[in-house]
Amino acid sequence: MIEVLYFAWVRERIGLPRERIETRAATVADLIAELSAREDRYAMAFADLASLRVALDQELSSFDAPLAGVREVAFFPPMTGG
Amino acid sequence: MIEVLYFAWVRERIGLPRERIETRAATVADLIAELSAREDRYAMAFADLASLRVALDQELSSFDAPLAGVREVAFFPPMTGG
Amino acid sequence: MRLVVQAGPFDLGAESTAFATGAVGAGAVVTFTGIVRDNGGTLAAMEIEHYPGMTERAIAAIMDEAQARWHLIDALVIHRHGRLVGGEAIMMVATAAPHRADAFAAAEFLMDYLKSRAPFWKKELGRDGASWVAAKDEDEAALNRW
Amino acid sequence: MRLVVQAGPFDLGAESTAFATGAVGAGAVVTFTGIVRDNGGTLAAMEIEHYPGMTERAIAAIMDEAQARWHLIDALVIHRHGRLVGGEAIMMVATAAPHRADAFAAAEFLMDYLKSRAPFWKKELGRDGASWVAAKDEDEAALNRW
Repeated sequence: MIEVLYFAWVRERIGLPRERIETRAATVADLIAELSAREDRYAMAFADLASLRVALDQELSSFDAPLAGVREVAFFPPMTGG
Repeated sequence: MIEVLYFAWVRERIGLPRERIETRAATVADLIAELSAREDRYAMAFADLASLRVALDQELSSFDAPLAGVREVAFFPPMTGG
Repeated sequence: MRLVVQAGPFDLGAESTAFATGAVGAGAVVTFTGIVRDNGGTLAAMEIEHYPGMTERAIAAIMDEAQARWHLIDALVIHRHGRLVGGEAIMMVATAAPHRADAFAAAEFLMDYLKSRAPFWKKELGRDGASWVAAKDEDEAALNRW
Repeated sequence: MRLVVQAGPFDLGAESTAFATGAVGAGAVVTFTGIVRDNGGTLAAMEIEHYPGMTERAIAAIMDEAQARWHLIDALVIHRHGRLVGGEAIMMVATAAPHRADAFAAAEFLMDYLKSRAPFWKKELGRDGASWVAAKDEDEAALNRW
């Protein structure tokens, strides 16, 4: 079980801020493929990876990073703080 | 007649903050030579021109600048504000 | 070092005074305050979303990096989230150092990294609807100078 | 634009608040405050001499130059003269701009030019006597970046 969080327009497209997912995905990319195959709203949210960022356990990471031992995955657009 | 002002250690070496001087000096350099010839305290204050700055009518200027029409000359070390 | 993430407003003046007073030995204090522009009256409000937990971790890491790079006596980051209107302060950064070059460089570094590496997302609520603020290429490029 | 040359102290917090509040349309406000360092307790006081009249002219010219170079909404310079003790604020600069790059650049420009082109001279009154602060080569060199 993994906690998956969505922020900003990713959250809006998927329609929820977080969910717990049962998955055997080995990498972030595998998880994205699994979710995108599930429903259109996921496919739409993940359509353009260049405009997405991912954090694993609250650290910025990359799409080819392994999910082994990870408890929290977050997807969001590039940050616009400050 | 020209008003001559001294600041910081130039003022301390010459021993006064300002004086009115009757001069026919054509340039700042001429005025410095005239004052330096007058008394040792002036000669000491003007000994090292590289460590001196001059303002004519409150604008930074150079030692070869003409004094024609100038009402106020100020001598001081490099500024240390801020 | 002090780091505050909050929904409510902060008092720029009181924070600046407290920060400068507390930075014993400092010769230079720099503050930056980010303010919601109303874009000539077209912006009704701004909504700032953030990632609780990661926000604090990311800002703390950026502040640690600033302290490792420059000789700082103290640093402060305050960042708001939630709904703000035009003219309101979104965030502030303050740095204190013996010398001005360090205080300025660290403040600019903190701002550049907060812009692109702290998990905040701005949504503009205008008269014609709402839209997420897009990240600017120039903000990402700004990181390359450090 | 506002320019103040005075012997008495100023309130950094109140000035910052008033400046930011007045800068309508600004997205970024930067302040710099210069503070008397006590050099580990060896400095008893600092005496700042200035050239009344030229001081105001020189600072106004530097502020005009900053406004010509960057897109600023407002700028403020406060500089004290006379006797100050360790920990007291000597001067402050504030800039307001739509964008942060302009606010930062203008504040640094103002500081670099105030250091070397505004007619102030600092004398340190230490336990072992008084001495005029020497201008630093690096301060003169800092002007070359603009």
